[in-house]
Amino acid sequence: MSSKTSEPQGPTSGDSDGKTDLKPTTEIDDVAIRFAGDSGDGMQLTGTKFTDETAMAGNDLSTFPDFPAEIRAPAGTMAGVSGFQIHFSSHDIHTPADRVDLLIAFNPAALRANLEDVRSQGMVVINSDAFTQKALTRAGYEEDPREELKTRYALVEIPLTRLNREALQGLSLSQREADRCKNFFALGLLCWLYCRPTEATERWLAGKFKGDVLQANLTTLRAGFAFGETTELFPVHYTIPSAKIEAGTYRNITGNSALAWGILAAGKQLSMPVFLGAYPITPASDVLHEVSRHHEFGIKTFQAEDEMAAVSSTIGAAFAGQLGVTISSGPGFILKQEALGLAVMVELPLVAINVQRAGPATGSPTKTEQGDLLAVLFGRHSQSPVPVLAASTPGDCFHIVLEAFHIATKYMTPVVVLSDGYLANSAEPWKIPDVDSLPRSTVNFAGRETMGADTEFEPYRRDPATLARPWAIPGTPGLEHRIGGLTKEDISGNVVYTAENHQRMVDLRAAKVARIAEDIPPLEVEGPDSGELLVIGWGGTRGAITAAVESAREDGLSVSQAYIRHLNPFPSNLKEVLTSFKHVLCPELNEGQLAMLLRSRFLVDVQSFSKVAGQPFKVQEIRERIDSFLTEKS
Amino acid sequence: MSSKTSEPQGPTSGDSDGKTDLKPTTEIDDVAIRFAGDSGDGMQLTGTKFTDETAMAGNDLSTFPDFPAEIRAPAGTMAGVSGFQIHFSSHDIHTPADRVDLLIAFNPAALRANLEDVRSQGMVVINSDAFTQKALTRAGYEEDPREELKTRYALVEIPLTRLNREALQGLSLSQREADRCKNFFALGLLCWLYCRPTEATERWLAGKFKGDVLQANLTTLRAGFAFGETTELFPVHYTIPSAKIEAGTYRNITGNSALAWGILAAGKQLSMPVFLGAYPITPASDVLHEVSRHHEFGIKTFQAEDEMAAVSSTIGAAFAGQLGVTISSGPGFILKQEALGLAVMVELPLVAINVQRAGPATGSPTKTEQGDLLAVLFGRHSQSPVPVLAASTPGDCFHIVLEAFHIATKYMTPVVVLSDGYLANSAEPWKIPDVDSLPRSTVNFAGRETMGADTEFEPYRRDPATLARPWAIPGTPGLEHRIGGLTKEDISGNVVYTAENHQRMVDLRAAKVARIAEDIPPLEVEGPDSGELLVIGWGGTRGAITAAVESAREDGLSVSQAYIRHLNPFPSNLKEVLTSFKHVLCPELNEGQLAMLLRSRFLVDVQSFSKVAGQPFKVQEIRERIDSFLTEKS
Amino acid sequence: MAAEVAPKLTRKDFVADQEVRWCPGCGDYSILANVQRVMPELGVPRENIVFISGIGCSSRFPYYMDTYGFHTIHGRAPAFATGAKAANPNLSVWVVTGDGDGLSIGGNHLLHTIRRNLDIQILLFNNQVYGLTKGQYSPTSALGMRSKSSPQGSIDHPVDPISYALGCGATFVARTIDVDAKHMQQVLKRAHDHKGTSFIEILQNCPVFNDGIWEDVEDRKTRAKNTLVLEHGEPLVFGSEGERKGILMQDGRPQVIDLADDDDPKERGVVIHDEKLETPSYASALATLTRPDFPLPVGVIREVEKTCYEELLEDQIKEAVDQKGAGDLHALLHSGDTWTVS
Amino acid sequence: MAAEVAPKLTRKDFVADQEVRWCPGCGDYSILANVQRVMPELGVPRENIVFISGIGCSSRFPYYMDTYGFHTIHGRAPAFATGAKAANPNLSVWVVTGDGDGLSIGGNHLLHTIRRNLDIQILLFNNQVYGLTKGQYSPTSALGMRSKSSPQGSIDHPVDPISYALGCGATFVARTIDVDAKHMQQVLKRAHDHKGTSFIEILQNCPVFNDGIWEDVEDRKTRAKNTLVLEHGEPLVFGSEGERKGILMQDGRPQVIDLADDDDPKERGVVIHDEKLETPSYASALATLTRPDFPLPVGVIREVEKTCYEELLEDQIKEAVDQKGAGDLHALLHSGDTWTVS
Ligand SMILES: Cc1ncc(C[n+]2csc(CCOP(=O)(O)OP(=O)(O)O)c2C)c(N)n1
Ligand SMILES: Cc1ncc(C[n+]2csc(CCOP(=O)(O)OP(=O)(O)O)c2C)c(N)n1
Ligand code: SF4
Ligand code: SF4
Ligand SMILES: [Mg+2]
Ligand SMILES: [Mg+2]
Repeated sequence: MSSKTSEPQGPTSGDSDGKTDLKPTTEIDDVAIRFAGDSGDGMQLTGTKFTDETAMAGNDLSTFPDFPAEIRAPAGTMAGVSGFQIHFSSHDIHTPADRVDLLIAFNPAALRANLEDVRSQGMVVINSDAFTQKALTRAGYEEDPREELKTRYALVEIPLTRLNREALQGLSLSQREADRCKNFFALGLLCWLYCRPTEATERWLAGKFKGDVLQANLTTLRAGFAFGETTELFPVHYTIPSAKIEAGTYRNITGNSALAWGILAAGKQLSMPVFLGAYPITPASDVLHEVSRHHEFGIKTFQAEDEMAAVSSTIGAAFAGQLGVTISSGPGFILKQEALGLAVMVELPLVAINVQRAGPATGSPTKTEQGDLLAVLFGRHSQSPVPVLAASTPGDCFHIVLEAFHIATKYMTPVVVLSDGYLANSAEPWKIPDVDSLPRSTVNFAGRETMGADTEFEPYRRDPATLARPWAIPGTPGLEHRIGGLTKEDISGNVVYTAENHQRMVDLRAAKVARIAEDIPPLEVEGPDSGELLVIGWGGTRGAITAAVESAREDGLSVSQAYIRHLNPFPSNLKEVLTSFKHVLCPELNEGQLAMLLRSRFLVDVQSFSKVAGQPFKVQEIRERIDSFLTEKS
Repeated sequence: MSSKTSEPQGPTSGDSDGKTDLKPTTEIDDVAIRFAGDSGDGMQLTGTKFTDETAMAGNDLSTFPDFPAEIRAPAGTMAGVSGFQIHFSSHDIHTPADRVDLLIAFNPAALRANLEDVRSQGMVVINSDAFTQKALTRAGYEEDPREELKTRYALVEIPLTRLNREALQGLSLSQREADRCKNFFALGLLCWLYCRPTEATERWLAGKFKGDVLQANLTTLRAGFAFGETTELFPVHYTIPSAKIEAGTYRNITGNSALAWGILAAGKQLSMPVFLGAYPITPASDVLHEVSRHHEFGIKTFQAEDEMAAVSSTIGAAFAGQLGVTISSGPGFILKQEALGLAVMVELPLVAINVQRAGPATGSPTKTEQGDLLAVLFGRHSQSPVPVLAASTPGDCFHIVLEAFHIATKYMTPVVVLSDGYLANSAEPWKIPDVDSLPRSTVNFAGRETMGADTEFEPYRRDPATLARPWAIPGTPGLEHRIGGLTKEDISGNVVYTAENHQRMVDLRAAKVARIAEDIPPLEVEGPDSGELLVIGWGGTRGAITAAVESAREDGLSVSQAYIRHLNPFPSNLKEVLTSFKHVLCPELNEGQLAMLLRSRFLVDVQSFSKVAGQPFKVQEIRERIDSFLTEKS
Repeated sequence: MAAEVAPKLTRKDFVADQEVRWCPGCGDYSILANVQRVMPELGVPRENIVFISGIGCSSRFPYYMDTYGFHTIHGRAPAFATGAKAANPNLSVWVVTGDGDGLSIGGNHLLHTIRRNLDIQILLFNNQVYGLTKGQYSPTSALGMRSKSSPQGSIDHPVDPISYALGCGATFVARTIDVDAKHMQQVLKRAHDHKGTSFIEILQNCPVFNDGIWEDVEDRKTRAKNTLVLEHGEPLVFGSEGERKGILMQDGRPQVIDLADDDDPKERGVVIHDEKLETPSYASALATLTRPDFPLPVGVIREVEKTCYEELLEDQIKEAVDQKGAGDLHALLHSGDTWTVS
Repeated sequence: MAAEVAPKLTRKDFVADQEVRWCPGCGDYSILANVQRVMPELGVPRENIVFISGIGCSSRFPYYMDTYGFHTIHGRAPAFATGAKAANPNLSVWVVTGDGDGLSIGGNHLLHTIRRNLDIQILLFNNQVYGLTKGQYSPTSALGMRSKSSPQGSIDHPVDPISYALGCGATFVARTIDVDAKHMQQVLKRAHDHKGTSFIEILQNCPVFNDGIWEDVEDRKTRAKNTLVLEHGEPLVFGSEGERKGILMQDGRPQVIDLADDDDPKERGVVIHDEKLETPSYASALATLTRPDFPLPVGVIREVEKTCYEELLEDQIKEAVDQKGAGDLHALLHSGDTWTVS
């Protein structure tokens, strides 16, 4: 964090209300802050609003919400703490940051649960009203930590509850209602501190609330801003110049919204109706919610009774000629494996999305992990190959769904898309793609006209180029036929159990999926094409890997990185890439699943760097591993 | 097949009825024959009875039943053909043989479906009464194949239907009832041809039937035997000297019976009640059937409504303190993965058996495959390690269940046992183990007495040696506690979501399973300890691999073999074994699943030899691959 | 609704070219024949007809119908059918399932499909046994049934398919018998005409693993005595001339009375069959009539009207388009806060 | 049967040391308190009590009970309970589930557990919403309910838990309300005393995602008017003094009549509640009474006797041992044909 301080300037808020800035501003280029409070304190909302303001201010940013599995875990306890971290910067950033420069803690439990992530001498803002003896005990503090804290952090105590109540005096709200607004006081204060505009939040409030509640929120937001300006507690405030980003129109997007919009976009881009069958599960449910809000896209959403029905109905819809998509998370995804195996056998197109979470079993549903790679590849009985793609950033979730549908319909196959809990809820500024530039394709259903008058329809006669079988949908006269899960005869699709046919169909299914490699762009290496160390990853760890590798390269180390979006089939140049480096390191939030695939396929000594703690990688962890690795090996 | 002919001798049947042998006998040391007919013709029964006689005659043997998925597929069609092959010998044999020396075909479809497996100039016995024009057409023959056949085989036409009817004249059976006995005529004939006793069959008939039906079956059995003696069609018959086998009492056993008896034995050897929860599925159902016949062992069998309930009830029983076991085949097994993941999290002992079948999807339910290795290892979401054992012969199925229970209870973990459709239904002579020599162990439930008076019970405080947590069962005063699928805190078992604890528990679960390697015997190599080529396999392919490798070694090739019974964790000397050979070949009835594991773990260039045709390996296939492999590499 | 332009079809048009692979004498043959006979009379173009099944002997059914067909996985056929019908409401969707497929592993999908009331037909072939897996007892097997997996007799109380369907909120519930061709065809037509999920239990003999369980109602000689043929608006009368009987309800408890041939059943207080009753308690009373004390009701037990899922689903799209206009991807991507970097 | 030797326990003995993690005001708190209060009165040693649940807010229940507890996976709790009870019939097994856990993903296990009639208790907390996953409509949500996954209103017809349980052949079916402590405790005790599977629907308020759906029966002011408190042998009378009403059944159709305070309901033809009726049609008529036209029945709707699965299972072992002697492994391995090589 580099900084330069300057004298008081004009208004930084977009409002031209003539406010003048009374304090000096310091220019810094990179900040990470975290909001933390009870699940009921509105931390996720506050964080999201600050994120929007920050985006509008033109910074690059990355966020990380972290909340408990309970709806509203017991107030004041460690288990009930909800956090929202945002990292923003005047340059390109890749992660929500390992440590925060500022923590704002609404109660002692929030302080205790988050303190260790504050950088040394970082700022810790607390709601001093919440530091009662009872609350301290509830948080598990044996004594008041504040004195001790001052030695290690810049502690700022603010009587947030009282200030908020005072700001709202005169409005006809109950005290409880008033107290619920205090997060907006804090938001106002932080907007002042980092010279963010508050416009977008005010607009959002106006759209969301009316009457006294609207008034209260606006009032306390502004009061918080004003408090920053006047209080002695903050001698300076900060500007973060806008980042140099590619020209274009941007918005913030989370992985889950991007998946939902990708699904809606797929219908448009393939000019076909979409059917989404799903059963709610954290952290995938929001995709169902978001899609359900947009029936005007002609999409049908079906909340099934369970995951088996979710995937089965989706396959049924695909059979009937629609773009089927189903979404779940690990525990639900594995319940779909039997039906996905049927989809492999009957060769119907379909996209199955798995937003991975931390396990095993119910595990930690709101935490992230990359534990399901082998399960999606190999979790069906017998040889049952499916293409697998993994998204690497929130915005990528949009494009990957489109790509998955393209593959599914071109090759007549179910396709699995992997996301994870971190991507699902994290936000990043996303350059909105030009709709006209998005890939389009047309699906050709089989029709009687393509056949001779007396020929029998052959549901397993393949396109020689793609090995896809024809998609003949009910309602098409003359193509009546039967499909099913029993071993199919090549070409005719009849049921047969002969050995040669069994082998042939196994081979054909494998060959078809392998052939998709022809549509996959070669793996790109970031950094030199060869050298000492390649760090290779997949999915949502991309940001952390990029940041770590870039920093290592800045320090003169011979390190490059690559990330695999297509996990089955692999990009065709993968072997070449791997063998161009002396060493390969593979950081994963699992026990080395991609590493295992690479080792077995290419007999390259890929070293796994594994973390399975329900949390994303910190940049520093990867950087240290790179350093220690290079030291060991040299 | 070597042979030596001798003059007519005394009775070969155990009956001392004074029959004298009227024809010369030829001594041969190895024969394979196949019975083939409609599903309704009783081929499986006939084959089983012939197997029993052969076993009693002291030969080593191996059988292979092969039948359609339909209960009684359309009579006279290829789809309806049911076959039973038996290979018997005066020396040690390992497989049911690649080709048969004699085929007995009850109708044209049976002939057509099986002919290609008869060795050149082998004997083909047909029921000439069944070779009507209609039947030929139904079988798909455009013209009568008999003339042409004679050039390539020793064709023997017998009017089986008529001979059987004639034999049964005078008994008060309807023609349909009489016709149903004709398989016993054939059995009698073949018993004569190979000098088998008919005692055991007669005893079995007497136990099974009464009155005219008993009489009819006995009569036609003897008539078939007599027909052999008198007809001109068979100039000689054959004796196969008994094999030199280890001393002991033997019986025939199929893999499924052995699994069932292993389950019953487990209750005895661990002195605990057993609970079997299962949902029927081919080819695993017979295990449920056999166990259900033996409630006198104190076992409880529960036919669940589906696989989820089967495994869940079993875990419930384990929670309540019983030896839980659940059994299924691929499509059913994968439905149990979610609950098995819970068992991993709550660390309860349990044995889950998967009798693999050919897939994907419903596939070919009565055919065999080894397709589920990766699915049982990696098919649960997240990191969810379980020990995996695979049986390699029918008799081994008995011992492996005992071993699995031993591991499960010692380490407090679910254990997966793999069998397959081939092992399930094949029979081999099995040396009955001495019950007193079978391993025993005692399970120690946690009790209040082991704890201090005021201490809280800690359900996740582990035994330092095994890392097993205590098994504290409901009904034990003072140990009331709660378990579940949410991330558990080390030692206390409370629900927590902290990163360090999550990582620690992931590591502990992995370490616990890895530690089981200490109980696993080192991998044994059959043949020299090092050399040119190691052929490595697992599961039901063991016999074919052994036969192929032995034959290669006999021909002077430098080939050894090893087979892996413990697939997770691996035997600790596995790396050493693999690296002692220049090349490693891994034949599997899948697309190279074990090969993948070995390559990734040890970075050894293990070459996969894959067959996925619903059929076991032929010895010759493996032998040829060995030969070509050694040629390529040299 | 499907356009009714197809040339007149015959039974043969519905016979697929696949060899039928059931055991000789299996009740499934007769059901197949009757379904094939009814199809041409429905006025639905053949290409709009879809048969969807799970796994079991019964579930091989679609292979033998020359329509669109999908043999899926065990127990989930209603869910596949839900997707197909929801995707294309023009299709005439028929689910074929067994007592094991539909009521053992598949009970949950039956429940939810029935309550959503999509306009499909569900035919459950009840042979009280798992045929395909070679003879285990099923959820409809009688207590005490000896089977491969219950050599000492089943200890599960059976579920009654009709009561179950009623408990799930079914809008159309009927029962018919494999060998009663005319009756089955009538019931199938009624099921097709019903707008909503039609649930039909078809009693089916499995001569191999459970022979004769339905003999008293299958045998023409005893059928009249043992079945109660339901007709809307007609009294609950059964038996044949000289042995007519009727059914009364006393305090919700059913009771059989003898009727002289010239008795007016209505006057004697015999219940008049009413399919349309809003409360399902009458239907549930019918469902629980058990032999030998009572005859087995066959025919349409209940038919009431409720909205269909697939129609409401289409309505939601229309409503959304009416309110917001057809989905506009560009607008969606630019909704909410955006900013432009130049 | 559990030996009744435990020292007198109190509510506190059943309070686990874990912090309760439901939202403030959640109906689950009151249910927990009532269950904890009832436990000491059952005369079952604490170590013999087992709570088993699936996944959902409601399914966190076992963590808060100081008994043996097992928080399993979504929808399968009845199957886990089946295994535990069958393994050890001495245990007092309580299943806790929600409308989503029990009736959405878990409907099939509910069906089969109920029909097998193991002697366990199933408590289904019905808040008509998926709480834990933050507010989607559930299978019991009313048509039209707007939720996160149904912003235009749900288009699924709800299933009625009581009708469903009856259709499954339940031997004990009851309903009670989260806030009615006394009533709930009575019902819980009755459920425990019943030999067989007791199914209890507990109406539960979720203030966060579905606040107030049960308000008319939870609020003391309106409860008397809106609930029909069932007592075996008592007439179906509800309302409070001055506003008493009774329920008649006319041709199986229920009907409400006004009663003067001094009317004898029986004379007026009001139905006398009979839990024990063999045919479930009366119970199913009760189950379908819907507000506002009718009050909501609470209490024990049906209790009948049937054999219990776990007992028959033990009997089979006894019978087998009686007939064949205790299992002898050596004899088993040597059964059938064997031969000896020397
Ligand atoms: C997941 C799964 N579990 C089990 C099976 C085995 N299975 C196939 S059909 C069947 C029962 C069929 O019974 P039913 O539906 O009554 O059909 P029927 O054969 O009697 O017509 C079973 C258990 C399977 N195919 N898939
Ligand atoms: C296999 C699986 N699918 C989905 C989920 C997500 N999930 C957890 S609880 C729940 C619904 C709970 O609803 P309900 O039973 O009504 O409980 P409540 O929270 O309302 O008490 C769902 C869908 C899961 N945990 N596991
Ligand atoms: S087993 Fe039974 S149900 Fe199956 S085809 Fe044969 S007779 Fe029909
Ligand atoms: S979400 Fe609803 S049901 Fe869940 S704890 Fe909160 S109030 Fe209770
Ligand atoms: Mg059946
Ligand atoms: Mg709920």
